[in-house]
Amino acid sequence: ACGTGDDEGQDTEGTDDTDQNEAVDFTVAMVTDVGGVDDKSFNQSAWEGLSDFGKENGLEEMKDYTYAQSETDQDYKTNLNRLVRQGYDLIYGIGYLLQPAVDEVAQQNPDTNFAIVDSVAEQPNVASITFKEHQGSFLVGVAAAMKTKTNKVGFIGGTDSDLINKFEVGFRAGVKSVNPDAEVVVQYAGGFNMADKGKVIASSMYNQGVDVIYHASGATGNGAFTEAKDRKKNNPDEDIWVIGVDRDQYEEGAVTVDGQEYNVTLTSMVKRVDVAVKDLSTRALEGDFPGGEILEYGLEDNGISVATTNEEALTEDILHEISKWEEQIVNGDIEVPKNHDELEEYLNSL
Amino acid sequence: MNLLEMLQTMIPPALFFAAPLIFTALGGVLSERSGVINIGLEGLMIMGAFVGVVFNLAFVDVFGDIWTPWVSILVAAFVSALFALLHAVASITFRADQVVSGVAINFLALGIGLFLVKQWYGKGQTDMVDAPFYTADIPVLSSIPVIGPIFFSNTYYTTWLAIVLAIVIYLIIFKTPFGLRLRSVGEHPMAADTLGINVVKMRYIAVMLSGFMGGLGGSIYALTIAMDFSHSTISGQGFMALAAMIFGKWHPLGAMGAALFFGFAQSLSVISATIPFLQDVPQVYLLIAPYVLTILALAGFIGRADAPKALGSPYIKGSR
Amino acid sequence: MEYVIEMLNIRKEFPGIVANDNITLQVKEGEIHALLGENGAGKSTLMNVLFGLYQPEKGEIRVRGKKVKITDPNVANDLGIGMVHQHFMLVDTLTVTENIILGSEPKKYRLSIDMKKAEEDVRKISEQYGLKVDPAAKISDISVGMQQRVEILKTLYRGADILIFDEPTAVLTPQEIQELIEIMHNLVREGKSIILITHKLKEIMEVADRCTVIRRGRGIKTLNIAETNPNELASLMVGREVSFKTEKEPAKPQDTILSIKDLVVKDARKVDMVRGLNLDVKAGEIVGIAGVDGNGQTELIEAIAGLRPVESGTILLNGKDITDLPPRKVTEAGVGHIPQDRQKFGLVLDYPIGENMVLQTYYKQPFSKRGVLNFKNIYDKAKSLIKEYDVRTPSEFTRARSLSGGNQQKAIIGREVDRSPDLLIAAQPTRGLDVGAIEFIHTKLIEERDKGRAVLLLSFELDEIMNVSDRIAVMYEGQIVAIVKPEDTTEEELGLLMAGSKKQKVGES
Amino acid sequence: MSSNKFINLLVPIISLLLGLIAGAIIMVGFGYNAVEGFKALWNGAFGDIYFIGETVRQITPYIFSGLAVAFAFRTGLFNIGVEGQVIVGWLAAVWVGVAFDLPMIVHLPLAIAAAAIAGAIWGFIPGLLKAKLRVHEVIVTIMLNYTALYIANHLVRNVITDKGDRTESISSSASLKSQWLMEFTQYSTMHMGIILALIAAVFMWFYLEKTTKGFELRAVGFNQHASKYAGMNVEKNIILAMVISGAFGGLAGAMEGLGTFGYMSVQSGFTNIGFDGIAVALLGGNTALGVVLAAGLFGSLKVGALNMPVAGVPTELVDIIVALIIFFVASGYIIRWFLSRMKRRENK
Ligand SMILES: Nc1ncnc2c1ncn2[C@@H]1O[C@H](COP(=O)(O)OP(=O)(O)OP(=O)(O)O)[C@@H](O)[C@H]1O
Ligand SMILES: Nc1ncnc2c1ncn2[C@@H]1O[C@H](COP(=O)(O)OP(=O)(O)OP(=O)(O)O)[C@@H](O)[C@H]1O
Ligand SMILES: [Mg+2]
Ligand SMILES: [Mg+2]
Repeated sequence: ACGTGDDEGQDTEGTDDTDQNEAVDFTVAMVTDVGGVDDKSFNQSAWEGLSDFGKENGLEEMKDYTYAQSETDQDYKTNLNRLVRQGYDLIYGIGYLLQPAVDEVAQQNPDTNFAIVDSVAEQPNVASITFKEHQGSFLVGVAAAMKTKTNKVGFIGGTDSDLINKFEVGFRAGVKSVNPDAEVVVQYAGGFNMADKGKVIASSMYNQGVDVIYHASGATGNGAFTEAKDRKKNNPDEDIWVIGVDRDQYEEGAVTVDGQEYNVTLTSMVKRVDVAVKDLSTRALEGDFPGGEILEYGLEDNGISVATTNEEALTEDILHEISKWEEQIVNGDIEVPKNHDELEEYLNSL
Repeated sequence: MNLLEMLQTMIPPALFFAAPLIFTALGGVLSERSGVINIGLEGLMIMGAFVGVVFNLAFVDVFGDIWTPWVSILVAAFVSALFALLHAVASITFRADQVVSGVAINFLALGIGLFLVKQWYGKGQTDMVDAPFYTADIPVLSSIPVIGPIFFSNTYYTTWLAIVLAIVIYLIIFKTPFGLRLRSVGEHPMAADTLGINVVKMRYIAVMLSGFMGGLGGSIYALTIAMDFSHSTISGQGFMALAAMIFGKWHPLGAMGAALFFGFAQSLSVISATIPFLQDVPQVYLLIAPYVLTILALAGFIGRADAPKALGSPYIKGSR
Repeated sequence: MEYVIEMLNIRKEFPGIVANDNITLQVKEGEIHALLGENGAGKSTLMNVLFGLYQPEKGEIRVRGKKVKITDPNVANDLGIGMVHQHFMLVDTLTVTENIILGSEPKKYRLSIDMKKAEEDVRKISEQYGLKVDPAAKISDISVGMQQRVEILKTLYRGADILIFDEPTAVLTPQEIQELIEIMHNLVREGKSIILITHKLKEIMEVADRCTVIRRGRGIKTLNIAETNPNELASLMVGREVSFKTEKEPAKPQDTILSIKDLVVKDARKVDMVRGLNLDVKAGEIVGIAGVDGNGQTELIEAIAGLRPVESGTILLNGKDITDLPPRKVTEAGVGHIPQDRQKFGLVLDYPIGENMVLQTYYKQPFSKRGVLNFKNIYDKAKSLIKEYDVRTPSEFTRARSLSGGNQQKAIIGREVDRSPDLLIAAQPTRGLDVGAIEFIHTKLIEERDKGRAVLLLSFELDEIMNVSDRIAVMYEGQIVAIVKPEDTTEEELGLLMAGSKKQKVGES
Repeated sequence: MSSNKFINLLVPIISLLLGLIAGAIIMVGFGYNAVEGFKALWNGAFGDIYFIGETVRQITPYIFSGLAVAFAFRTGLFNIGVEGQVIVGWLAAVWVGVAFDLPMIVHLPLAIAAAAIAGAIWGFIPGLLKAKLRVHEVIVTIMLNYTALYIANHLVRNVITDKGDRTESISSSASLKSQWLMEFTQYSTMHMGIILALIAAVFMWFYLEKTTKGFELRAVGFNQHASKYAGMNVEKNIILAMVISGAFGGLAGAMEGLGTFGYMSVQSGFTNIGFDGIAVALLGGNTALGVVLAAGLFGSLKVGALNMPVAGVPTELVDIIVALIIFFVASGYIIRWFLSRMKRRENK
């Protein structure tokens, strides 16, 4: 809101009528979930995608493209409706929490197009964007399995929910595929804002001999990073790792010991909400809005990727192994499990 | 795992979990012993976390890796003490309902924190700090057999600061003139007044000290656990500290014990998940265990506790 | 420099009332100066002005001839003025020593309290003035009399030589009163001056040198005690003649209403306080319980009222067993109870006085119907009771808290008597009241008796016991050790019985 | 007397104004347009019938949670556990809403009753512990908040659904939604719950102020000794107070479960309805009417705040304004003091 240095819209005042040559007649908005637009996570990523799209098409920020922030679950519908009433052509609901709200509001406003991220709403005027997090999780599982020396890796989840299960299941499948003997310790914190609990869990896992932890738990994961960095600080030789989620969490893993820089972030499972949002917006602009469809972004369309920022930790071997599996997934040789039932099947088939 | 190993894995997390609660609960003890309810502990922690993180980020280049966290918590404590002044003015001078004023403190801290973060960083949360606290082995003490590895290895200095402060505050409250006056003001302000004790001044000091301690608690939470500041950094810890204070019967050492109990219960529930015969127990039992344990402990053997008698009532000269 | 204290033409207003209207009070060095006046006459207010708790609107205060402005208690302390307040200013949770040194603590290492020295100091002054206390005891664990000594020690510890006692004897037992009088004499001998507020004329006659009488906020007269008598004092104060001995016909006892057999009751600390007590009270008589405080009187009464569990034994009311019934059932069985601690038990201070008048009957017709209160009937009732019992209150809607203690007491008595219970228990019903109010209450009790009710009176005032009772049951160590008739005994004999020295059985009359 | 009433009315209004002025100063101080900011706030709350609907919807659970806190307060108990009671009430209502297929006349009341009962049970526990063992209700209710959250999540996931993130939507026969209301408010989420909330407020007023039970509850709140002396059962009254308070909390949950949402999802944190209820109750002076008014203020500010970014003002600012308003209302004494001074000067 506050002074994003975007001078493009300034030269003309009455932008209602397009004097700008390249500007198009299309408005788009998004509603965040309670994380807020700048959560350094998928809300922010969505906004980046939308901003990119807006700038490329000469739209005015906070006018032709905008966002509405939700403080509580109750705000979703209110925000969606407000944007509908302001006449936006396409409105995104970011996050599975908004699914019921998008579903209902879309039904009541058949003339507006909607999109829901991370969930599915079966309405003719809603495009559902989901991600194949299990694929990405599978690949970071591969990395973990390659990296572990103790044959024990860990997973910390936020709440025990369908979405987070997808991460867990993909991760476990990935680990077992490479290293059937490795043990995966799983624990759910019970929430996404419990850094203290995250730290206790990470501490307990490392104490048990886990040396790589994958977290899908928002700010709870901060506790895992803290614990790992602390151990690194005390014993730089100890090989312990955290795998980030949603975006590249390399920054979170940086720690300096006696002037020497280390990083405990092995890799991150990156979800490119920006790519999906930009992609879908462009299609809508071009009159090709995929209403009623489910768009599943995965490895193949860059909707999911694995961060490779930590070049030191991700050795050739690991990178090689990752791309090997990635290829198989993209080819369809491997169907990565999405839930516990599929995981069982998958593990039995190994 | 043998018992020793078990304790070794269980105690350190219990300690770092408890530390911020100890500081804040001690603040609560000081305020309530003077007769001012402080339900704003959550807000004071938020303020502390906010200032601690922002200061740390801004001044790490000035004070370096070692001193920045210490200076940060000190600054956070002072700013929170000033912030608590609002509660003091409202509830002591303006005779506001102390609970209402405390609730306002909670709203205000979060509002100010998030608003300023947005102003200064242009986003919803700060970056992660580069100079947090790290654990260390406490010299000498950590080499004591058995006890050393359990309590004094891989521990934060701030945890021990919390425990030392609990003892110090115990001594202040029960052994010094200041403490005697503080208690008298919380029990029978008029009696104190007739002896020439400045009730209003004592209460201001106590509330500001509670701000100081809450600020320490919040900033230490941020700099040992969360590392950044966002809307969810402090979410309920202040209320847990409030519970610890009551659990501990408004006694500094009791409050410390209660906070350690919470920490231990959390640690226990996390560790339990890894114990083979408990692995098939539904997670929910382990999640609620710390809270249910607390209730059982209270019902079972802690029993009643009496709050300071004048708690919650403004002191108005010449009325009874 | 004849006067240590001169309060000249003091005026103090409270919203809607002039508490002190041009009062002048002059206290000579080394005298005991009594201050006398009805409940609410403005005595406490005047003393609070002297002690710096209130600021007067008009008037001048001189201490030892010098004009002073006493802005807060600190100034008073510095001037050597100490006050023992009507409602004790003691912190229950602290020890005796802590209460005494509070605010001027001896220090050790400049930081911590030198508790040893403090206790030593306390012991020293307590010996010097003959005020025996246990320096390490907690206030909540010691008797009222002991608490009062602590209050006095507080002022002495600060070196006060002008002492204000605001109704110190209202809460004391006769023995404690004697001790206090002794203490006051000691203090004067040590060169202190004392201002004494009390409603008991006997005490004034006994200790005071001079007396200032005030009425409705105005100073009436200052007299030399040697030149006056109780009757004059009383009529000056009330503005009419007062009779001290309540007139009554001989009792005509009928059937037994209350019958207690082998009763055993424990106190909060699980100590037996009532130990196998037997007592009968008949319709149409007033039985007074005499005894030194702490001999199980409180526990006995609370047990009858259902407020305290009974260990063993039975309590019969009209032949019906009411042992261990809950308070509501006891009330409904026909017991009325004027509790000893009126503010703790007798009233919901934050309720209007009107609603306090139906505290036990609110759930009955006509005050409610099918669970819904009928406020008109409640307040109508309250209004008539307020009138009948002369409860001085701005209105029936005034919160009970802002009534004076005396008026609170009258309200409770009105409420209990009006229910016309078969048994009326009156525990210290006149504590802290002025002579006019006492006369009124005694008359009411006797009226009830004459209507054929049984009255059980608990009082630490032997005067009152002798005056009102038809039979006196002496209670000692949890038992009734003697039953005597007032006309057959003397205060001295009673005193001996109460001390447990003469354990003789007096047959039921 | 009448001038007293006038002042009683004036004080909260002045507090509100002072809070808004303080907010304006902050906005201007940080370079925002205060007029635009407040316009956006107003429009976001009352701009048209749709927003009014949303505001009413927001007010509805606040009334209930405010009543819950206030009711306990009036009996001398501090119920910080309304949050937990909201959660269990929400869960129970939705559970009944999805599990049965009944005619509306049975189904809706049943679902509402389930919420009230669930909340009542959640209030019963601290009430019982307080009455029988004198355990401080503040700790127990804080602990029960977390317990409710985790248990509800567990039940949603493992019992009501088969590993789902949220329950199915309740049958329409258990819904508080009304087609008519929705259309009237241009598809706002407003539902019939507001009527229940107002009824509840009237109930609380009547029950506390006009009935013998209320007489007892308030007496126990003021002085337990005198209440016992007067023949009231103190323990029973403490439990009853917490049970009724909890039931109000549960009903706040029903408003979410049967009205606003129509389902329950796995909660990643507290709803805050219960915690905000503390502020609402205290702002409203713990009286029924006060709670309704305070809930109105609170709800309007919260919903209006969502629109403030339209004027470029961050929503967080509203939290600051809300806090300041609470401060000023709480500090009514000082405002009274000023008013009476002004009046006295006038008189002289
Ligand atoms: N704090 C106060 N606020 C308002 N009015 C007061 C206050 N204190 C005293 N008064 C008024 O002043 C009058 C005198 O009260 P005061 O306490 O001096 O009486 P008193 O002579 O000590 O009576 P008692 O014998 O009952 O102790 C009372 O009638 C009361 O109405
Ligand atoms: N806060 C107050 N507001 C109004 N009046 C008050 C207040 N506090 C005390 N008073 C008045 O002060 C007077 C006497 O107060 P005081 O404290 O001396 O009463 P008390 O000693 O309990 O009564 P008593 O001596 O009759 O047993 C009463 O008449 C009462 O109305
Ligand atoms: Mg008096
Ligand atoms: Mg008096």
